[in-house]
Amino acid sequence: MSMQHQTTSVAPVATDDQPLVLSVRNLDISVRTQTGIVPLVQNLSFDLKRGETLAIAGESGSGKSLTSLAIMGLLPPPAVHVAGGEILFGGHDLTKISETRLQRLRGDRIAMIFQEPMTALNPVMRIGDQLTEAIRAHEPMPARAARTRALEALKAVRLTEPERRLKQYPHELSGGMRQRVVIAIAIALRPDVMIADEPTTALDVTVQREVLDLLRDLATDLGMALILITHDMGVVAQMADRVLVMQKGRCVEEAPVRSLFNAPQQPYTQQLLSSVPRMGQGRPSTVDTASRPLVSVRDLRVTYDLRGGIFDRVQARVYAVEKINFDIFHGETFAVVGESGCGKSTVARALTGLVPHQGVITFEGRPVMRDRSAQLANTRVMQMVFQDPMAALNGRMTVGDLVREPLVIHGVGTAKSRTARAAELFERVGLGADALDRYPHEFSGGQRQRICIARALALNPKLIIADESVSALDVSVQATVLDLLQELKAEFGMSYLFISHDMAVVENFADRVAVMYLGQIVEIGSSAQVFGNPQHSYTRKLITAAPFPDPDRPIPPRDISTAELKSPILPIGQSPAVVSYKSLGEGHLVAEAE
Amino acid sequence: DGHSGLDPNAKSGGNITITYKDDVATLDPAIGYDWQNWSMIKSLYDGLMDYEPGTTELRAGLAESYEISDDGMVFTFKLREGVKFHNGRVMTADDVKYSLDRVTNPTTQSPGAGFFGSIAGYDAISAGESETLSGVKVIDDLTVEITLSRPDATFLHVMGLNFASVVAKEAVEEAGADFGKTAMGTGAFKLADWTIGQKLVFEKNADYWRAGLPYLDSVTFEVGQEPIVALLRLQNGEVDVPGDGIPPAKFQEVMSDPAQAARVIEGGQLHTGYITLNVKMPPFDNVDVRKAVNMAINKERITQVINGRAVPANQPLPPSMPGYTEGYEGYAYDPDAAMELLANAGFADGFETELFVMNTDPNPRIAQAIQQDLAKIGIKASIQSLAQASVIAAGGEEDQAPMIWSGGMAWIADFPDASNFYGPILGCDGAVQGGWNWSWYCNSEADAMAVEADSMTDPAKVEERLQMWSDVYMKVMEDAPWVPVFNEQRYTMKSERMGGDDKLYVDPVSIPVNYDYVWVNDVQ
Amino acid sequence: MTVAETNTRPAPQTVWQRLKTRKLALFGMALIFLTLFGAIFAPYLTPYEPNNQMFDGLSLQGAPMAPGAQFALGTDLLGRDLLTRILYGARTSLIIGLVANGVALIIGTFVGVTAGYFGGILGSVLMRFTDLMMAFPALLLAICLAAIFQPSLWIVAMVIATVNWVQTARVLYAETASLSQREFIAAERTLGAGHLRILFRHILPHLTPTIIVWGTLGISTTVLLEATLSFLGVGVQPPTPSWGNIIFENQTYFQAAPWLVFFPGLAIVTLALAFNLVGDALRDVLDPTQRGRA
Amino acid sequence: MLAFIVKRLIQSMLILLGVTFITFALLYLLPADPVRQIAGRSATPETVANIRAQLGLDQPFVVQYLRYLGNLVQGDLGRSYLQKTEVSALIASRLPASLLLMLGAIVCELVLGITMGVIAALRRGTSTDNALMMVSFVGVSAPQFVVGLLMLYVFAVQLQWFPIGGYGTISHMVLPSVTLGILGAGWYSRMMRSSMIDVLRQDFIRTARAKGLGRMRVLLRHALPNAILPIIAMIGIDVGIFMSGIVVVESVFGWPGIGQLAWQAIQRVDIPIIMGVTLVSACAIVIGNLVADIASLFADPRIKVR
Ligand SMILES: Nc1ncnc2c1ncn2[C@@H]1O[C@H](COP(=O)(O)OP(=O)(O)OP(=O)(O)O)[C@@H](O)[C@H]1O
Ligand SMILES: Nc1ncnc2c1ncn2[C@@H]1O[C@H](COP(=O)(O)OP(=O)(O)OP(=O)(O)O)[C@@H](O)[C@H]1O
Ligand SMILES: [Mg+2]
Ligand SMILES: [Mg+2]
Ligand code: NI
Repeated sequence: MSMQHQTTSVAPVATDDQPLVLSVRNLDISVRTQTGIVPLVQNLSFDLKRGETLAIAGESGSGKSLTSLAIMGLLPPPAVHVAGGEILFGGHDLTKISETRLQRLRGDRIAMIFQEPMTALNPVMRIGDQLTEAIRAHEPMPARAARTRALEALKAVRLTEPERRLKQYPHELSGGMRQRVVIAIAIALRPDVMIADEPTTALDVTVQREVLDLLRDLATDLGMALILITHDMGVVAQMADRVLVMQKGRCVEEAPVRSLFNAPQQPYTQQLLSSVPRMGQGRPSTVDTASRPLVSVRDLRVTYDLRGGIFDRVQARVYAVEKINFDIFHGETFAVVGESGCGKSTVARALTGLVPHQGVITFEGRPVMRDRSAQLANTRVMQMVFQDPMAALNGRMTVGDLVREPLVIHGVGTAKSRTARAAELFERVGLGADALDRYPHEFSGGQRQRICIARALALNPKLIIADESVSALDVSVQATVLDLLQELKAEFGMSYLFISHDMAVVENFADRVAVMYLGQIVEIGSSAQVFGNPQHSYTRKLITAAPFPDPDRPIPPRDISTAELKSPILPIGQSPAVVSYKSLGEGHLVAEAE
Repeated sequence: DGHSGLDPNAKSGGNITITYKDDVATLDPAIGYDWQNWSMIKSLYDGLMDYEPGTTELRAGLAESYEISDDGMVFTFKLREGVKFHNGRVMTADDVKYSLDRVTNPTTQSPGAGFFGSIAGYDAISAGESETLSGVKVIDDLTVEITLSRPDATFLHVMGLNFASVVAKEAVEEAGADFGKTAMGTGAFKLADWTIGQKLVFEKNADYWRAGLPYLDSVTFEVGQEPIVALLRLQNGEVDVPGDGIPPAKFQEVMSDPAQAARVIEGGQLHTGYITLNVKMPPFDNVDVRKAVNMAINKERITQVINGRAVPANQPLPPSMPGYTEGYEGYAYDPDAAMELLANAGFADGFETELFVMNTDPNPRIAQAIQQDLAKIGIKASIQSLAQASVIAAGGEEDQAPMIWSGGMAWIADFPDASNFYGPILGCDGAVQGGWNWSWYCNSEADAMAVEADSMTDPAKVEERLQMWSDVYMKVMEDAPWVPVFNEQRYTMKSERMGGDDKLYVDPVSIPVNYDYVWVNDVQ
Repeated sequence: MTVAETNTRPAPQTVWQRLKTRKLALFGMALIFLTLFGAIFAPYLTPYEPNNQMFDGLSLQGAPMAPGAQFALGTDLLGRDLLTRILYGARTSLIIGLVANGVALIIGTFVGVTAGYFGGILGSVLMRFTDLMMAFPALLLAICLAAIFQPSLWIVAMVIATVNWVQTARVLYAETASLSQREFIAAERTLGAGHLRILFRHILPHLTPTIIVWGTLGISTTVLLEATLSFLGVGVQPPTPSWGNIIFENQTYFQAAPWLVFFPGLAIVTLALAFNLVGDALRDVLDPTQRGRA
Repeated sequence: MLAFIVKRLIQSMLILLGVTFITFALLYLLPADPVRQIAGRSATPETVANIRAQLGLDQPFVVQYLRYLGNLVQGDLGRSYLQKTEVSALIASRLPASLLLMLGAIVCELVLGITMGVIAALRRGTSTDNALMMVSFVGVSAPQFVVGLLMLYVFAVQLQWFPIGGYGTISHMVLPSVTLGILGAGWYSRMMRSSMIDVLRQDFIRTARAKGLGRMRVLLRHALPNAILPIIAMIGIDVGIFMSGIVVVESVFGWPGIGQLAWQAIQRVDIPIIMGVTLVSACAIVIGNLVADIASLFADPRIKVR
């Protein structure tokens, strides 16, 4: 079989005349809990035709993953089970047939790609083995032949140096590469149905773009039916033939992609579509850049030493942030965008004193120090909201304690006043005061992020650093959190340092934007300047790669130069060249091409 | 020689297996001084003197005959002709002298050097001033003359000790410091193989000078075996004699099974278990206190605790030792009288003290029995159960150990003579720092009597000498520095195939078995 | 703006209230209380003295008495009542199992957490020292220490503590090192929390499951180590009973007088098991994410 | 890799140096005098002094220690006080047996521990699980002497499946290995259980199942190699625990290893042997840890050599 021929992106074709491959009828999924049987998915039905791409969209926890797991027969036993309905595939009801027969179908006829590429692969097994194993499980063949097939599959997913990859372990590959490997495993046996559960959520925009292109190509080439699960309406718009929107375990609406986007019938669908941030020409900045900046960063440089050898000497250095300059003004939202690893978080860590830095950071004119008393002072005026609210909250404390924590640390108020303050903050971020003595895991992701925000607000800081604070949330929740941040800003006049890789969000939220690449700022300016008139090639690449939530908008031609992000790691003695800037006026600076 | 000692029923050939818990430390006759290697060395080496098998009767060994000068100061030994070392070389008088020089030379670090203190020139060699004993002279190849510096009635016994064994000089020199892991003597067996930590194999010396001996072709010693496991193996027919005896935990089981009990052999041994009372540490400096303690100990109960494998003792010497005072009652068990004595001594309310004991079973158990007896008369003794080395160290200090239970380190006679229970453990010589007289008892009168008794070398005066020793020990008992508790009996077991007189299995000198004389009945 | 979520969550419960609902934990606690009760009220529970070597406690041949009407669990080799000795022995064994083990746990936690949290030179020095202690044969160390300081119950407990902290330190070191990299610790820093607060309020609570596991498993280890020390003559000195030394004194009699080994052995296993049951339950109860699960 | 090993070896050397120092100091402080035992009961004080001087025990502590180290670097462990034999020879003749026993014990605890742990994890919450964990508990809490004797009695004396003690063939090895390994097996089964439960929850297990692999293959090829990682790291620690255990196990089974040598030496304060055995056991522990680290390195490609 040849999977070598490449097509440029082809808009999906509706395939009415194709035969049905999979049919889900009145599916019910329940979980057995101490309090009885709780339904998780109810009365779900849909059909899938050959070559068709069905997108399942909906908020987090609406039952998307469970549905796909049910099709695979992989619902986590024994608590979660199919309570009713049928899943028809190749004339059989998958909910009835035996585990051994299911095993034969899995991977061979129905394949699945899971959400998290970082953990979907066995960390202690070579890529090659993980691939050939899947092949040989269904088609007994000599190892050599399986290897050839594996290699073909890796080539099909356009992984560089496929031969070498076979011998590597998952941790040696980047997230995008791992996701390709997962896809390669899934397509190796040319399944009839492929289920992709949020295949790109964890990836950078540019990588996401490539993976989506790949999936589409494969679907067309192999005639696979694809179930694409996502909460990203941009992805839905560009990939799907038909869309099924789920909420709370039920199907809310099912429609061909164009009609859904153009004329959503149900209120939930309408809300979902309206909360999707859209990219346009940026927002003009209203910030007075002539005033004294709140924060001023000059020649900030952060390096991490990589040690090794017998005597644990420094052998190389990560130039995570290299001589960057920027100011944040009162009442401003300053955004930093860029791909994973470009140093965004490091900037935040340097500001909050979590890593030692070179260069000067001043806060209202006073330099920021790292000693204990300076730390206490800094943390009163500067707070941070982390990307993953679950990871940032100590799971063994009640959220009330967590929100009171900064007050206790800084000795503000009495026990009673602190509780009152916490309740007030909770009310402010839209949580009931009765939530105070629950634990973080008892909240949804959006709620947890509000808790983090409430905690950050506790000390009335002047600057809130939000490091990818909304990236992990689904669109509707993301929208509410962003709204909340806007409201708070209006209310308390605070400034934000907003770190994100999502161009659409940044465009809609930020006053000024800095684009980072390899530890340096390559373009900086107001949102209108950067998005309306992107000058640096990297900025443009980021903007075009972002999926656009409109099925009618043509998919941009694929950028063939899929150059990997260069490494910020240099051996001792070398240091990266510092870029110089060209001014386009009104504070719009662009790095000059080397 | 008068006794052939040969057993008319004996069959020649076969191999027996003996087990031991501890590894064999050394086979060097100058060094070996524990009851495990003692008998092994006995069958590998010979000395000028020897014992009748199974008895404490002296007989000539490598010496065909000996003469004692009238003053008892010069011993002239005539050696047997044609006795060969295991390497085939003929043993001569030079070897005898070399061996005695070697054992007394301090660089050999022999624990038995002190036994030869009566030989002229001992002091010089021990001080490192001389390399040879001036008192030992080679007259010709077959004659050795040993001159003493003082009369010593036990001298012939000393010459029967392992320490006096004749070793081949060339073998010692060749092996150097590792001589203890080899063997080169004239004994009935030669060392064929030694796998450290596992086993030793002794092979019959075909050229042995006692014709017809040994009966066995070989003896295998398996070491590192827990006694209780050894007995299981014996019951399984894999072992012939458990070297460590019948473990207490198995004793009852064995005795209650007639088939097994029939193969149990009981014998006395020259052993006394005692408690030392440190006469330099109050309140044991008071003789009444010591007597009270003597009366407080319920010896019957203690023997019961060790399953009756001992007989209560009332004096230092064991009953089978010549010089034992027949009819002496000792201090009878009488707690009331003991309390009275204590009260008279000013300890009506008793006192607190410590009892040191070696930490291997059954000693801590015996100590607890003693502790309970003492408690009955108001003495609160706390037990210090320590490693052997620590107990010995404490005993060697004047003010460390008020009471020591001697078990595990107790006196088993080196040779069957009454004097052997006195010198280092009751005499003034031993009551020094680092010495073995743990009661620190020093009675110059008794010491003088002891010296006098040991000077009575005239064979005609044997009875008189023994009486004198009896008096010495009675004097000791009057001062009560010890509580003699019991004389342990030996209980051992043999497999069905083992033949030979029972007394060979409880040989007082060659413990546990006199390998030279036993035989097996399953050879053709 | 979403409205505050209405929820029908039961009122917060105390640890005890939650522990109470677990049958196994209650069973474990009952066993522990039984042991404590036995240890404290030993004199009232038995007509015998622990050290009284009774005349009728031995047969004429000196054999111990089997369990029966007079001596419920039989007698030992000196004719002492075994039940009485086990009851009194509980005192020693509880002290060893709780105090020695507890001190070991504290040292181990201190060393492991300090090294793991602060890292750097202090961390390496502490961990190299731990390696050193690990390479040192524990038994020899215990023997030497116990021989140098005249053995007594408390010395023995301290000796056991000095050799038993090592593994805990190692395990906690690794865990603390990885915990310190977690984001919530960084978040805590950005709130201005000092080291002590982070250590006590945030790191330690996350280590409790591990500490509980090692603590409960350590109970039988320490009780047995005391027994080994007694056997080598450097443990609790006779005639003070401890469960361990009862076993060791009598172990060769496992065939002739099995009760002498079986009952104290049972006591050790039961106590360790009881603590383990409670520990397991406590671990779950203290972990808020386990709420409401079986 | 090589650099890593070299670095670890240098560290190990320092650890061993520390061990010799502590041991030497402890033995120096020990209230027992080996010379008295050497010289015997009938020795005069002069003889005692003479022997003390010959052994250099009259020197100050530092001199004694430095002399010991000097000899040590030349590979000389000294001579036993009481046996007069070279300590290195004594140890060399016994070490193989001990190492063999430890190897057997490691195999046995891994086999027992892993199987029990895996079964318990798969049957989580059932009575099988509870029973297995109970057994593992008894394994952790049972005194080895009693376990050993019991096994000997049941399997060797009564059933005659194995020889009653001794050394030589594989069948000799079974009972002592099991006895020594039972404690570790108890630990491992508990660790394995929780580690397995953890791993079975991971995403890649789901991936493996989605490939259509059979249960057994998922278990053996995917779950096990991951679940076993924390245990590999533990094996190093085990060697230390064995060192205490072999004293008992070797004596029960008549196994000619260094445990018995050590025990006798401690009883008699034969300092050169104690030093030698301590050093050897410290080496074994250090090497065990090193091997465990290297094994983890191979078992887990993610670990970066530092
Ligand atoms: N093993 C389980 N036991 C109990 N409830 C479960 C289990 N797995 C999932 N659920 C619940 O089922 C619901 C649907 O979960 P599912 O994973 O299908 O959501 P999803 O739509 O895929 O969400 P996301 O976008 O976050 O992946 C959620 O409310 C979740 O809490
Ligand atoms: N502790 C560290 N030691 C060594 N290198 C580090 C460390 N932390 C970060 N780095 C490296 O520094 C560079 C910048 O990291 P940083 O976390 O700032 O990136 P980022 O832009 O926030 O990426 P992401 O979007 O993935 O969060 C990356 O190459 C990263 O691998
Ligand atoms: Mg999902
Ligand atoms: Mg980041
Ligand atoms: Ni390498």
